[in-house]
Amino acid sequence: ACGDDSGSDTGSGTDGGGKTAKIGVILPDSASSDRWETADRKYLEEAFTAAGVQYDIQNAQGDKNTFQTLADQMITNGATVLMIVNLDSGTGKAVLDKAKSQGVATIDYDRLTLGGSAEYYVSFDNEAVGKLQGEGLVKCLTAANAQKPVVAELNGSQTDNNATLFKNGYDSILQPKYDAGEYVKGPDQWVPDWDNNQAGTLFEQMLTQQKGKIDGVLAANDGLGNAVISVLKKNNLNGKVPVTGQDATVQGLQNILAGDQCMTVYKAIKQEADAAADLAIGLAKGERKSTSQTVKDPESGRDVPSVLLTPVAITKENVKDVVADGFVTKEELCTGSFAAACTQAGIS
Amino acid sequence: MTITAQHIEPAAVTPKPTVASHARDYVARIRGGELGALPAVLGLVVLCVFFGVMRPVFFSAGNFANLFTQGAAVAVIAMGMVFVLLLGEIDLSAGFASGVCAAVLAQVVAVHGYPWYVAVLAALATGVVIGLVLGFLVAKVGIPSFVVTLAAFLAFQGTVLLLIKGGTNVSIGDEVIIAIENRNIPPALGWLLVVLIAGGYAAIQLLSVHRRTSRGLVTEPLPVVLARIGGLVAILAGAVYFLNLERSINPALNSLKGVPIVVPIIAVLLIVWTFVLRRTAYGRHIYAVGGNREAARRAGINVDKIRISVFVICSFMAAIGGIILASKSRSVDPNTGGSNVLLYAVGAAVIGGTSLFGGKGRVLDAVLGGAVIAVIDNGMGLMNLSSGQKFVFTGSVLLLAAGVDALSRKRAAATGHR
Amino acid sequence: MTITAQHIEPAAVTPKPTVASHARDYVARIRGGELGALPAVLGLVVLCVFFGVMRPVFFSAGNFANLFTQGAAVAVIAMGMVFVLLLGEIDLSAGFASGVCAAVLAQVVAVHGYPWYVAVLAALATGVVIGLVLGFLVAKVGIPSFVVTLAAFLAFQGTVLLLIKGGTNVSIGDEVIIAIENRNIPPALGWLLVVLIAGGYAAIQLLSVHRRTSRGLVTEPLPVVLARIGGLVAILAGAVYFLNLERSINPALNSLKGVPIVVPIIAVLLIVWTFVLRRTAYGRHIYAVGGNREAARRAGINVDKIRISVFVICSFMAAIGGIILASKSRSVDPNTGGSNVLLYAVGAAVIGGTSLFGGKGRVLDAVLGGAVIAVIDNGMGLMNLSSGQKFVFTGSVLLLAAGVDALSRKRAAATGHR
Amino acid sequence: MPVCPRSTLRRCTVTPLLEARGIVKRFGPVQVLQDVDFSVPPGEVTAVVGDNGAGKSTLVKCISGIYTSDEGEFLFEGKPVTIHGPRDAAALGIEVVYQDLALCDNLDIVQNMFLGREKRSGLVLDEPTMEQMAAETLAGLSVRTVKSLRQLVASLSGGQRQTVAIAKAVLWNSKLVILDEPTAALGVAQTAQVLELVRRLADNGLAVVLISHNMNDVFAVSDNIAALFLGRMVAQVRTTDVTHSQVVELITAGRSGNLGLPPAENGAELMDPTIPGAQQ
Amino acid sequence: MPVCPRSTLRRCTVTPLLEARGIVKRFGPVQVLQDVDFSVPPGEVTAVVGDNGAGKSTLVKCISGIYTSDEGEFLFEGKPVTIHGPRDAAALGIEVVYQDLALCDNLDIVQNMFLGREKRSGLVLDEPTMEQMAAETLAGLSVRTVKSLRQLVASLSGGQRQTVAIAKAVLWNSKLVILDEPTAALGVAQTAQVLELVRRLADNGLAVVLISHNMNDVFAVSDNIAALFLGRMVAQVRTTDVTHSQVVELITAGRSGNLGLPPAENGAELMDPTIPGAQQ
Ligand SMILES: Nc1ncnc2c1ncn2[C@@H]1O[C@H](COP(=O)(O)OP(=O)(O)OP(=O)(O)O)[C@@H](O)[C@H]1O
Ligand SMILES: Nc1ncnc2c1ncn2[C@@H]1O[C@H](COP(=O)(O)OP(=O)(O)OP(=O)(O)O)[C@@H](O)[C@H]1O
Ligand SMILES: [Mg+2]
Ligand SMILES: [Mg+2]
Repeated sequence: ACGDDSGSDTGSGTDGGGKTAKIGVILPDSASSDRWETADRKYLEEAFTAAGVQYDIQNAQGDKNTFQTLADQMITNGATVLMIVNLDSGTGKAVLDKAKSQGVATIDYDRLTLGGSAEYYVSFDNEAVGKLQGEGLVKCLTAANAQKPVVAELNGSQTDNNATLFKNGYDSILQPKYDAGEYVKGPDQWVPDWDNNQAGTLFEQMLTQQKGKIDGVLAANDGLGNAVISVLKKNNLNGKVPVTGQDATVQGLQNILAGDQCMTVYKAIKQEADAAADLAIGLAKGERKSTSQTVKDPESGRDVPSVLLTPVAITKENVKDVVADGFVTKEELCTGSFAAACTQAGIS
Repeated sequence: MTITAQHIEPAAVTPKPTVASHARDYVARIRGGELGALPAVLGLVVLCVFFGVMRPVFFSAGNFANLFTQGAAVAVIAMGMVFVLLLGEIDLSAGFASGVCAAVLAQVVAVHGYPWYVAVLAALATGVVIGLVLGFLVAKVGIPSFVVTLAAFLAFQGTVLLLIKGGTNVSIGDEVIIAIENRNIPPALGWLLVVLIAGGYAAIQLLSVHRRTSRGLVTEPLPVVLARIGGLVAILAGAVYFLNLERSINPALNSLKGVPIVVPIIAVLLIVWTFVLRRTAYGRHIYAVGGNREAARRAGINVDKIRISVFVICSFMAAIGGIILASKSRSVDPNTGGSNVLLYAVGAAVIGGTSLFGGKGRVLDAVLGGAVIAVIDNGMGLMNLSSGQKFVFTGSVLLLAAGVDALSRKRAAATGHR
Repeated sequence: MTITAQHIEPAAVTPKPTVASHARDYVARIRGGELGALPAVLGLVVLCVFFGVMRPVFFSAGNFANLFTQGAAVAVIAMGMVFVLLLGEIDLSAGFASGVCAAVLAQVVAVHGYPWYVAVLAALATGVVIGLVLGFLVAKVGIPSFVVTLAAFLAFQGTVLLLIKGGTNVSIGDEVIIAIENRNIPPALGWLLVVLIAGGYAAIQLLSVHRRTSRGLVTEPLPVVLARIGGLVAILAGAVYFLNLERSINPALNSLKGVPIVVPIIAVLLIVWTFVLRRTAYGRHIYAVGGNREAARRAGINVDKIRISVFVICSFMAAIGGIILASKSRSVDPNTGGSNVLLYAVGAAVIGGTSLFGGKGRVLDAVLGGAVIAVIDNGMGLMNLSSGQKFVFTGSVLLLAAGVDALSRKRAAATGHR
Repeated sequence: MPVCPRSTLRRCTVTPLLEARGIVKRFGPVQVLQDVDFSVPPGEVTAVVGDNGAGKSTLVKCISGIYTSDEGEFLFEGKPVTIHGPRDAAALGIEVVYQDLALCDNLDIVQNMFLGREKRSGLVLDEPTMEQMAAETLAGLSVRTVKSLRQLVASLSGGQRQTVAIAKAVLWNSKLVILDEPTAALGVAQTAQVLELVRRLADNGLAVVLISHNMNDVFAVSDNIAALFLGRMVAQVRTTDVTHSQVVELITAGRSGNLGLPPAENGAELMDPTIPGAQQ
Repeated sequence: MPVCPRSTLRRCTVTPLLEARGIVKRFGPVQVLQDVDFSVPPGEVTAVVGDNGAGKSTLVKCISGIYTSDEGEFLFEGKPVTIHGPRDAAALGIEVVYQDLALCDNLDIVQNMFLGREKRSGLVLDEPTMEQMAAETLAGLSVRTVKSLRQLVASLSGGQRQTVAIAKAVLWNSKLVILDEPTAALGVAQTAQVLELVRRLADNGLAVVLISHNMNDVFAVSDNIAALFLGRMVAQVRTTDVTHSQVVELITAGRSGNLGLPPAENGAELMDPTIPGAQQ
């Protein structure tokens, strides 16, 4: 009655203590990145539906309290498997422990809960993502033949641990260059809440402060990248200053096609979602599948059975791969003025 | 010397009311629009029925217990907020103040490894200091509370970030602190509490009736008082009975029953603050300053002191809220006390019937309003909705609950009451 | 028939004031605490000097232009907020209302590909409808505005998510919409605007003096009026001169000069709304309802209509703010209008001197307060601080700016003024 | 033709401008007006007297639509009317000076005086005209200590506020002017001016209702007197037919038997001297 | 021994309880009190009279510390005092009934009457005692229409509010009671009671300051009369030494030469009949 879009709502009649398999998924937010709502939800739903299990996917909207409430409610609702993308390790651990004590199996999706007790961990390597961004920026700066380029960094939300991991990744590439004097370290700021509007203001002030002397921007995701590009466009610098991104959003890919953005990182979310869904469905049916990899939890020292996927750097040359992967459709991407660029990039 | 002692006439008393006249008056008052807590309770019942019908699991013992632990922090912060709102002020920083206090707690207990009571004391002290500073800026420097607390809202956000270095999060391992939101009191103790609270209430009520009657003052008829006591006993006993049911999904694995520890904490806070507001001169002065600051000043009340004190109370309660938040998520991070905590806390107080313009409100309002919000949040979590739908739906339900209240109070305005 | 027409005595006029008496009165008023916009302006100057000293680039032409484009959206939303605050109400949903309107704009122009004017109209119409609904719920149903707009705050957040399917970013390619925040008007046109505005102002002022003198009413001495006109001309001319300087980083590549298009938009809104508030019966009624709702009702003012209308104005301005936000970031995402936008907008109005209790405030307050916030944000962006430090610093600076105001107004209270 | 509510009214054959019949007003369990009949003839000053808390102001507020009465009806110029709010009252030509004044403290004198009926030229407020008219009206009410017409009413003295409220009510073309204790805060000269104004309004054919506790004023200007006692209208008589002490008796005891007035309808009960104490 | 401000005061040798010397009060550019001397002897009723806006209420507020005077000094029992707020005034034993009443509308009658001086037993408010005391005091003031002492003052009639304010002020042990137009809204019986109370307070040795526009009341209860005119104290005389018409002249013109009073210090200027108009 309430506009259920999951079509899997038969669980309400059979909530007798987890006899029916039911999988609960908690996504973190929809502000930091498009992916959770546009990609993860879609792929997980597809996988679950195909397997014929019941599921319930919810989004905590960045709120820890909501996150825990959702977990409570899913367990109450009879979920037997809980898959979470934690907002932070503390809440994550609280949720995992509580679930475990009730006999509910758990999976860490995308983010590892330090000191947690999840059965599996499925993710991309976030530091690797950062590394790809750093390498991408270096490549673009080299291509632009920049001498002693000033690099500005626009990090994600300081309250988001992943943003720190990304930063670790790209700083591991850039810092040696700064130290070697090849690059000049420019302003380096965090964007509260990953807020694109604030990112715009922040970058405008960076540009003002540097009197326009910024030659490359390491933006932590496509949204921030687009905010940077907006400011660059205003100063007619777009395309001349390479900007990075992440998530391979339609907007980011369009900016790449237009030549305003140098690269983005494509995380084949479908693979990640499928891998996680596969494990979850297994758990729901009472099978414990084995994985090839493990990740060592730095806090507890436990070896967590893991599936780790590799991110891909996307530039103008391989935008078509993303489309081919079905991550974005041609219709979404090649609207209006981008049609020509699409053809040029070999997207058909 | 009371000047007028000379011409004592028989005290101006109304004829002794009977149960019948009392009931008649009550109905007339209701029809005249003096509804008290009725609409909030009504809204609560409607919401529960709605969610219960949509999702029968809503009425399970487990979910009932969840309701308390989920709503505790907001209700506690809202209780403190009532004091600030009673003066017609606002504290936008209460959310992040709870974050700061939680961060202090985490620093002391997790990073520096002091025992839990030191950490709790430190957190509470931080709350008091915050309140003193805010109150001073509002009352003595004269900056509007909205601006002071907006500035504090920003500053505290930063303080948490600085305290919890660089935005990681600090796990809290201390079992005592974790217990607040995650453990229950033994069922027997729950029953003992019922007896204590109900007994205390009955004693106070009956004593007051006795004292008034012996002075020849108007009192409520005894049956009415007894009925009220009976009602309280029924509610308390019902709740404790329900919470004492086994609610583990897998009882063999882990038995889960009893009143969550946070419930008696809230009950004590509710009783203490209600007592302060209704039975002490200080509480009376808060209402006076909120109703007419100039009149209060002319009556010799130290208005500045009252204004500072409510900010202290609010921040102190925020500190308790912060401890509860930390206990609930077993960790503290830069977002603790952020996002919706503040708006929900103010909303809880206002939905319960506290006025934003001062002079009107009760601590119970905060708890009732907090319950409304907790039920909405809880029920919504049981529905399979997308985030967008959920936001829209939460908003609509909130509006509906407030609408019940507003429409029933509208009669009041029509008949000349406030 | 005016009953009292019979006993006309010479109109009760004060002796014609001279420049000297005027200056004397002005000083007495200032010392008595009637400060008007002085403290806000003072605070602004202090902030500018501070940032200018810390980061000399703060005073560059480019940064000056940035100030306008960065602060535009908040200032516009704050202007609308002033109307709601004037009635003692609040609109917590204004931020996300601007997000909803921006999302509608994006849907119409980017997804469905209609021309820009259709999209802008759709966004504005959305704003009006939102305002009507909010106003209806507040005025007719009688739910406190805090609760209504808190519910709307949640609902709109969800609406944006639903409109912008699942939280993508929608890029806006339309050049006209982008121009608002990203293009400038030709320098010559800038000067023309100065002439028009200053000329209009002078004409109105002198005409008013003339009309009053011809009726034998007290007027300000002509030199004072002329000085005021001169002051305005100086400010306008200075600003336009500065904005007409070349501010491109690489002038050869790309010339960047002229007044940003958003500036005349703000100017027009400021003039129109100031006119409405100060020179029309409607504006007078807003102040009356805010000052004493019952008195306004007894004077035959349709209070409900006024209450609804201010919400319409507020949401309409939020829609404009949303369009500006969309233009600034050339895209709309689920966070548009979120995070600090609302608190900054209310803060701007309050810092400028608008009372949260109604009856006191001007549209200019919103712009001045918006300027204070924009300067803080802008200056802070020039400093290399960590997020935590920045939050703390922003809060402290905000407090300092408000403190200047409060302390200078404190004299007012001491001398019996409000 | 309306029924004549009190047989002692001389001019009963003239249609009263306003007539109230059987008005009842309750606030929750408290009944403040009980079956009140009241008629206001045009061209006369009708004084309403009564003890503190008798219900005078409540009656006024029922007439002007601030409160809606629970029972009873109003006739205006002989026709039944329903008054849902002050705007309806104003449309009928009823102007009221309320006891609690109801001025907007954040507006100045001129703005308050023209509130709700601002003079305009086109869209724009016509400030000079309003200021001039306000000055003239106030001058006619002996206000000489107001420093400026642009002073906020918040800074006015008690008497000055009252004068502004009175001036506001008499600025307009109305048929019925109701003044609830208009001279309570006024000085000697101002009181005289207001009483003179009241008389002049009536002589100009308007109906005037004057509520006052001052018997001298009542007898000086009124043509007939209506007395309320504990929410009941106990008598409405010609001023010339009664003496000071009779009116005072009506106010304090609810009847004045020696005048030959019939006891009020519920007089037997009302006269019981123990009732007032018991009802406290 | 204090200087005798007006040579005509008979009891000048008695130390006044309160003496004001050269009080000046400005509101921004407006000077409301100019060099006011004023003395209040104990055991007497001192009436303060003056036109609307003369500055009576402002003087009272300066005495009670609501406003701080810009110049001048106060002596209490012969010793200089500085009164920074109502709490200081209360500590000295000064109780005031303000013209604008200043009650908390959200509190009930008992709560208002004991505001700031609640009776307690231990920490807890002693409601029964307060309710009983309030009932007794109100009964002594002829209030018989109040339905319940637990009624919010917001729902009281004008006169009832005023009675509550008066009752509040006389509940306490004080040395000086100041009443600013206490009977303005009161009925006949209530006014008589209040005047009687005022007289009784003075007879009990308290100093009472009574502000009133009603000359009958002033002459009925006062021992001496102080007249304010446009912010200046033009005379303070024994009541028995003046007639009604002389006082009215003092109020409206600032002097009454035929009485033989010396013109006020600044009399020459004040008497200029064109000044009031020009100062408007
Ligand atoms: N809103 C209300 N709720 C309850 N009782 C009320 C309300 N308004 C008035 N009353 C009561 O109604 C009675 C009549 O009040 P009203 O103001 O009409 O008296 P009044 O005759 O004007 O008296 P006064 O001469 O003092 O002005 C009073 O006893 C008062 O307490
Ligand atoms: N805050 C203020 N700002 C400016 N002027 C004020 C202020 N308060 C009072 N006044 C002016 O001071 C003068 C004296 O006021 P005050 O209230 O003392 O008069 P009053 O003698 O009590 O008159 P009334 O008999 O009408 O009560 C008045 O003209 C009034 O307008
Ligand atoms: Mg009255
Ligand atoms: Mg006065």
